[in-house]
Amino acid sequence: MPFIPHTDQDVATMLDAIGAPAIDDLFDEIPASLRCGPLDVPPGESEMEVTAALTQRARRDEPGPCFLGAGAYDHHIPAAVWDICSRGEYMTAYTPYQAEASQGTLQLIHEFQTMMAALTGMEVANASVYDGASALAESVLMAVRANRRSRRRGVAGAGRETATIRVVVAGAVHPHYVETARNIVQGQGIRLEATGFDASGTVDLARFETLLAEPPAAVIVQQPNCLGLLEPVNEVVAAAHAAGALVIAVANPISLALLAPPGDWHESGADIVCGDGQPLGIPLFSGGPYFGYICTRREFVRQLPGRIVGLTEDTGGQPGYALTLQAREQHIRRGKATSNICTNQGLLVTAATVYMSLLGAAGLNAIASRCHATTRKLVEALTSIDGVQQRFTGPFFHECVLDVGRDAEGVAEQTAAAGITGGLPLGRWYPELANCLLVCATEKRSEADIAAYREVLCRILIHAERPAIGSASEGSR
Amino acid sequence: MPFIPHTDQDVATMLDAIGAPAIDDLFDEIPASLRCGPLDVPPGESEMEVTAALTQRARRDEPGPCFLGAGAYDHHIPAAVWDICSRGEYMTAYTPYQAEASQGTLQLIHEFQTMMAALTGMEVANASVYDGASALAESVLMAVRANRRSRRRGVAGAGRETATIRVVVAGAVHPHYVETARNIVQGQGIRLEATGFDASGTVDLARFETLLAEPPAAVIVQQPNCLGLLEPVNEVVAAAHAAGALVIAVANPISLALLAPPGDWHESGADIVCGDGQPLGIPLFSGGPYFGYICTRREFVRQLPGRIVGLTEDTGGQPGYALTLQAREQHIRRGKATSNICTNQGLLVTAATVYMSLLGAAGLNAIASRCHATTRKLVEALTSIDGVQQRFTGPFFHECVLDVGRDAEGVAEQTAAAGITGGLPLGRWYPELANCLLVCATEKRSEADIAAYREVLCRILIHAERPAIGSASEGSR
Amino acid sequence: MSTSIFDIGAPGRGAAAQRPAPGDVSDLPPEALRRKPPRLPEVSELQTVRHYTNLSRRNFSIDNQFYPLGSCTMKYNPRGAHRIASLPGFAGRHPLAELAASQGFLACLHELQEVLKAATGMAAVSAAPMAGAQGEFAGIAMIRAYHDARGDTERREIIVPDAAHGTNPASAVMCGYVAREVPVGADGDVDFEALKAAVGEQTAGIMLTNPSTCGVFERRIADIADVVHDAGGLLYYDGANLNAVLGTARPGDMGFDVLHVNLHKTFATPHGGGGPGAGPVGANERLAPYLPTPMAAKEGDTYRWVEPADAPDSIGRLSAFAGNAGILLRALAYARMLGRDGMRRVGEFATLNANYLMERLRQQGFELAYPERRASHEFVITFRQEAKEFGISAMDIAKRLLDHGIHAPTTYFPLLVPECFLIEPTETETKEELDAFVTALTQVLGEVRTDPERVKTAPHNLPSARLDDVKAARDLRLVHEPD
Amino acid sequence: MSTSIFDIGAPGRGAAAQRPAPGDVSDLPPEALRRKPPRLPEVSELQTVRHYTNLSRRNFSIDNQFYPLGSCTMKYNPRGAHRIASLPGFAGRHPLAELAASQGFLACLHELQEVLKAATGMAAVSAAPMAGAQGEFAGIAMIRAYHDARGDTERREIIVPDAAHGTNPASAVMCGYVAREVPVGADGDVDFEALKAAVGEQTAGIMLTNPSTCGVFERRIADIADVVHDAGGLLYYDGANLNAVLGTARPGDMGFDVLHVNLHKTFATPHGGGGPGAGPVGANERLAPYLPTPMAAKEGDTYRWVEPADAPDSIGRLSAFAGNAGILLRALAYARMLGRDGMRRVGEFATLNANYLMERLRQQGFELAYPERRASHEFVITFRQEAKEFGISAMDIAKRLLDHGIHAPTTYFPLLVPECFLIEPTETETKEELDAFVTALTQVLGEVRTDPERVKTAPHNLPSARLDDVKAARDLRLVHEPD
Ligand SMILES: Cc1ncc(COP(=O)(O)O)c(C=O)c1O
Ligand SMILES: Cc1ncc(COP(=O)(O)O)c(C=O)c1O
Repeated sequence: MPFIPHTDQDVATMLDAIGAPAIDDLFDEIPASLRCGPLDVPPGESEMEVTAALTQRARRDEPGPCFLGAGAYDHHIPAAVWDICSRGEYMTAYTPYQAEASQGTLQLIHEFQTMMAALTGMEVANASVYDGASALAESVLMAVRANRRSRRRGVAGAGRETATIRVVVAGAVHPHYVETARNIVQGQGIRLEATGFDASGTVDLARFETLLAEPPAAVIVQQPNCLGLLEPVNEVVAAAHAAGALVIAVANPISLALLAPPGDWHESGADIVCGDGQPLGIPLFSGGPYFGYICTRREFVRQLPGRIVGLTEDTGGQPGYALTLQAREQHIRRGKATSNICTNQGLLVTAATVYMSLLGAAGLNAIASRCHATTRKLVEALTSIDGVQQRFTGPFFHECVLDVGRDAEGVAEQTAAAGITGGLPLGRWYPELANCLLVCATEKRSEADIAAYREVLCRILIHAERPAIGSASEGSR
Repeated sequence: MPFIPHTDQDVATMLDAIGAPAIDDLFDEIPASLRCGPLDVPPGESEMEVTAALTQRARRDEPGPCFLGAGAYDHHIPAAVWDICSRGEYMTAYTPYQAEASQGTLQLIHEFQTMMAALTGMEVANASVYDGASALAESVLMAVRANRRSRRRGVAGAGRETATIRVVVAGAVHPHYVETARNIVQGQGIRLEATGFDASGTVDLARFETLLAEPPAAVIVQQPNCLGLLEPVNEVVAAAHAAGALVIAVANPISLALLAPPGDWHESGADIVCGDGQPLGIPLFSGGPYFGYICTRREFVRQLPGRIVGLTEDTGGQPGYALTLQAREQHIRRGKATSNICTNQGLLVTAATVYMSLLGAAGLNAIASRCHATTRKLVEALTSIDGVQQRFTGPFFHECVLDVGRDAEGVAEQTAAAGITGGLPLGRWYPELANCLLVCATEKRSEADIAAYREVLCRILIHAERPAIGSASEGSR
Repeated sequence: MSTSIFDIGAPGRGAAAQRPAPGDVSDLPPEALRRKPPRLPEVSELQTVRHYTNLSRRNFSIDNQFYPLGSCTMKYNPRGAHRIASLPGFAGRHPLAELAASQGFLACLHELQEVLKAATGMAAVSAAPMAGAQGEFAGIAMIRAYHDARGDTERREIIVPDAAHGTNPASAVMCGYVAREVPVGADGDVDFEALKAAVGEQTAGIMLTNPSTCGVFERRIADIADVVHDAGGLLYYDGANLNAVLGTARPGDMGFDVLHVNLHKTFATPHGGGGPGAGPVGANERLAPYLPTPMAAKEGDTYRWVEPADAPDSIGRLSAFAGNAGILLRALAYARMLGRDGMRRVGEFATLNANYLMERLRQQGFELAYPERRASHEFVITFRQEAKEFGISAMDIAKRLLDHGIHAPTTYFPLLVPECFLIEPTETETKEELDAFVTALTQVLGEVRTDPERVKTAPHNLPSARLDDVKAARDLRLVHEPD
Repeated sequence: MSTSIFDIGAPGRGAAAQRPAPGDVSDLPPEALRRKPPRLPEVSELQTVRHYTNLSRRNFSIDNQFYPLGSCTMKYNPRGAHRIASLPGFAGRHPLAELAASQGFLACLHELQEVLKAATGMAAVSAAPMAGAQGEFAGIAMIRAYHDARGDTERREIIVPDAAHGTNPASAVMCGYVAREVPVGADGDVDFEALKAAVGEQTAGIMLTNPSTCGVFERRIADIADVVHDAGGLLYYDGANLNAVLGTARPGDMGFDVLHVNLHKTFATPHGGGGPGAGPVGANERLAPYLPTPMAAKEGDTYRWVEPADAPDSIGRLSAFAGNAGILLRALAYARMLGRDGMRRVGEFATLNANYLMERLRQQGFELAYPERRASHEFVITFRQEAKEFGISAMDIAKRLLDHGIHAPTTYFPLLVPECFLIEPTETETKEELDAFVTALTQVLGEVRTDPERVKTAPHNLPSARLDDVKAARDLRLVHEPD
């Protein structure tokens, strides 16, 4: 019996103590008609067998050099990070409700909150929500609550309560984030309206103006945006605040070691900063678990969803940590909670905290600047191929849109066949960019990786006309 | 500065406290002529770079299904084993000299000693020596010391002290073990004399009789022997003890869950049992670190080399563990120690202890019996190929000698090229077995693995005459 | 508290082996750049490792001790499943990788969907939700989509028992519904009459946990299903307690239309000090079209994603990629190790352990909240007597239990039972461990009578004495302040 | 002690997910089979994990605390090196795999040999020995082989300083030599006159540690080399203290003929609670032919093993395969992370830390064994005063230091300094950590004066009070006895 320690003797003694003839009798309150027969699943296998079977599957997906980002980034992860996270004490503990038995996790989260606040230029942070996309959804709900209240206080304008509440998406925000946020907030009558991007790949300012005409509750802007480009965030914040909207910034935390933190944008700064913590020491993991973070100003802390750890004292006057402001949460406030979130992404926060400690500000900055420089080299290398060009010319962080002059889906498939994860075919997001690949190079990509990609791409584009079936050059690889 | 935490400020303060102008001044007692210039090694690299470079090398050696044993066995290792061993508390602790700060390691070793004694049918065990081969060398030295003493006591015969002390190697003992033991003991005037094996692949009993005529200090026998076969250990023990020799058994610990323990051989039992602990949860690791174990009877414990943990009490009368009989060891007895060993293979003992706890007697027995049955299937599958036959017909545990009818070196090379580790070409050990492969199948080998091996071997042997260069069948694989 | 990581650093210190050579950023507009570096720790690699290794030791965890936390299913988390999820092919796979480089992962995802269908009796499963609460959100959103699709747009209420977990009403509200509570009766079952009275044409659906959060099986579940269905409502099954009936009874057979499963409970994926989990949703034929995307589909020998185009009625995506993939892999590995018989035994032995522990405690004089009932995989005891007589709270007793090296059961949940413990031993604990718990709790109870002060001021043997929650909330210190 | 694993089991219990289906063994002769199963633990997977997780917490370790154990170089063990050595291609490679499937590993082994040649100034290196002591054995066996090859067979003695590590004389004796001790002078250097008197035609060689086990650099090493070489003897360098001079001075330049390097010290591979380590040996041109096999050789772009045929004079193999390969990989990874400058800094900062700590302790009134000398990477202090005045031993002070959460320095080594500590902070510790050590030790010293009993009965804050070594040896309880 895998994982069940009972001996026959144990079972007999226990049933005897209960006074039940058999285990089955313990289910006698379940109507017989509701009992099921054997489940339609295969018989159990040993750890060895399962490992062998799933290792074989994992091998099939083992990736070559990865030039794909689009919200998940292939950074180097110091070995210490997961060696520490995998300690049973972190990995197999529950949510730190019993503070005295959870000082490890609690202090770690407090340190995490401090680090995230510092990175984003905000004052407080929560202990995570599910991922970047759900963090945006929660931020929208939070901004709506916060701004409603502000409006009641008469701070932000007319205070007209309409049936639908509007939130404006400024510029190129990750489409999956927008979709997720839309799906999550629509039940509460909140509508997302998007400016789209203009020819520069960043916010269409004209349309933004129009959408601000009737003041929305909040404005969302992503920096760097989902095309890798730098948005005019100072202008966006200025305009949004002028219209009485709160500003929600979506930011890649690694970029914040290099780029101006949202708290410093314009004069007033963003009000809520959210995003995905994956770049901070979390493997690509086929999409998750990652974690969503949300930071904000102190004044909005009671609207912040998710757990928050505070420093307090024990009865002996010694400092110690505890979950705080729990009255915001579902297990206390139930239907009136700031969010329904309960289980969050604690272990990933652990990873990110260890990661940020190891790297420090200087280390993160080195990584961010190296990513930028490596991506520039990648872009140089690839655009030196005939017919490949940069689609937008503005400054980018570590992702760039390349027009490959033909359907990018096919190109991505072919690079994958050659063992290279070559980037995102942007037609999936924006039909008008069907010939474009969004490429990314983190600090992990070597010159050899870039050269290999260039060679593969060269081959693909040159053989474009005659689909490469058993061509001479193939044979010699 | 990798791994060095000093800030410039730290250095200045510290030098100031020392009263030295520069770090270099701290080396002023080293004659200038002995100072060296920069070392001829490349500049440092980041963890990321080193990981990338060495991962590339590791990939080159990544193995397919392994049918090679010959002293190192590819068993399944429960994930829990190394998750626990890798805890800093085990991995980065020193030898448990400070008992009060090392109760974890000490209790673990005590539990290990208990398990090894139980497996071998002995009374005591040490906390490891380097590997199986060095364990044999240490066992020989130990037997010689133990037997000399016995002889002085008149227990075992004439007591004639000759310049060379003889030890007889009975049957097929792993050649690397014999070579290692020979190299280590020869400085002390000990000579190993081998019986060799007869047509059955086991001890040449006639020659054994002859070698016992002048009684040796000890007899070494390996069970199962290095050809996988079962030696007539009862006969060997009876004859050895009759001749006043101590018996050193070399045993694969996994086999001991199935086979009679050396302590039960004949009536008297072996006197010393040693071997390599690698099968107990330790990866192949390219050859090490593994660990050597030595078990013996209580009467010989003072001759046992290596650390030993005893249960004792603390000043409060509470039970606790401590290293004991340290007067045997080099740090106390120096030149008169039982061995020069200091650093041993502690972490591997940790792995083996966790492994044995997880498996228990029933689990180890299941593994041993499964290895046996799988190897039989392998042998059936391969000997169904024309020209492949079993070289020896006696019972085997989980290794078997197959005659492939041609130089086995070439065959092994070709199976390797096909991604299968096909066994040991025995010509390396015994020229007369140049056409033979020593094959092994652990519980990890599936029917699919065996079928794959059979197919590869078929192909190799059928193409034997015309070296397989671009043959038609190759193309279709 | 341990010294903060911020207080052990020094300006300029860092883990140099982790730093790549910086790159040139002179092409970036200066106004886009950060002016002052963020205040992050400045520590060496050894300092980091030592700090977080030592911090970890200030936690209780399953790997360290018995953790009978009701509703949370704190059972053994197999290390083998952790290793499998960490294989380079899974851990290194980009979520948007091409299909050809995703077949291994998709095969796993598809297989897990099939396993969950079998275990729950549902027609289809989407593993997209990232925890139970997101599963609830998805399920209620599906119910809403279903009604909307039929033009049945006036249903405004979701019914939840007053004993329900807080996420239930919170999820309902998040979907735009009003959460309407119905009381649970003295026997632990929902008050059927009250329920009938509450159900009507305004009812979009009901959320039930079964076995319930009172630790008992909802005996009239079939009747409840009829009442709700008859009124045009749908039934949502909160799968947090599936562990109790795994292999014995299936929500699909009980009349539920949609459900979630907390993989981090029933499927043994570790809780990680708060998460991550995964909350796959299953639905019957009626609701299947509304399942969130993406999902895995199989066509012949190849796997593909179910794209929006294939699921026009889907409530859409709930995360940037495809949910907590790594947790799904852990659950699959665990499910495969269990297999058919193993799954049934999970429910059986979880139930055996709970009933044994309940019986032992009853014999020791503890008051059961539902003394006439079988325990499911958990049960409720109440200290209302002790509270009255000695001024001792359930929380005091919980804290004192920590001193015995045992994690406290869930306290004050369900909210309707005063001064309660919800105790869930799980099937992976030994009889000896349960007996030790009885001994410890009995000892604490004795102490309540002989030395209540000692209990009120517990814990005494932990890194911290009792922490002041009120101060924490009043005097908010949410980030580390430099000295 | 914690309850033994043997006392938490139950007959028939086990970790079922770890058991393969048993195989048929009916073909084996019944008399070859075991009749009674061995008494091994019968516990569940969770019990195993919990037991050994909790046991681990009863250890001190570098990852948990400062560990200034002299001669042992307890520095940070990079986790990155551990991960690299565990890569499937290395960890899964069979030691006897075909050459074509071994090129990656052999490239690493060869590279390590080259790094060690450069760092020691030797002509050739074999990484076969599995720890320092086996390196010593190999080196002395090489010296013997060299003399034997020249027909110079009457040299019977190996000289070792009386301060030498115990393995030195033990290794010499194991090779069939007599270990002849020479005294160390009051300044910590070998007594040169005594040495000259001891050297003669009976001298096969000398074993020296430099910097020595007294924590000082042997200043007349060049003279010693001349004396020994002039007498026809050879010099063996015990590399246990190489960390002190890495990148600053090389044994090869000092006149040594053969040496070992403890990779588990200077090259930061973890000690594992006793091991494993690795003790590669290096030799100059004269002794290179005698190096143990196997080694890695490079020919063009491919690597191969150095087989006995290539090394007819080799002292042969010392292990079943090729030594502690995994440790060699860890060392290589570490060496590459350090690189040229990093290696030099290791020696520099190890020396800086030791001298700073020594100076601070001197100022606090501790008695240095060699007050006129620089510390190498370690230094000796003596409590002979305290022993005389208060009847307190160095061991008492060591035990009391444990109560402060600091591992004790090495005690009673070197043997010639009474009541001593050999203190080695290593370069990876911060100034703050050293200062905390000074504070703690000073506090203990104060206590020696004010409350000696408290020190004599230490430790007080650990899982065990002072353990009785005498009882352990008198009343041998070496295996767990069933109750
Ligand atoms: C009964 C019940 N329902 C729902 C949930 C919420 O699940 P999750 O924490 O995975 O979001 C929980 C979790 O504690 C629970 O116990
Ligand atoms: C000075 C000295 N020499 C030799 C050795 C022996 O090395 P090993 O323990 O690796 O066998 C040691 C180890 O402690 C030592 O400190």
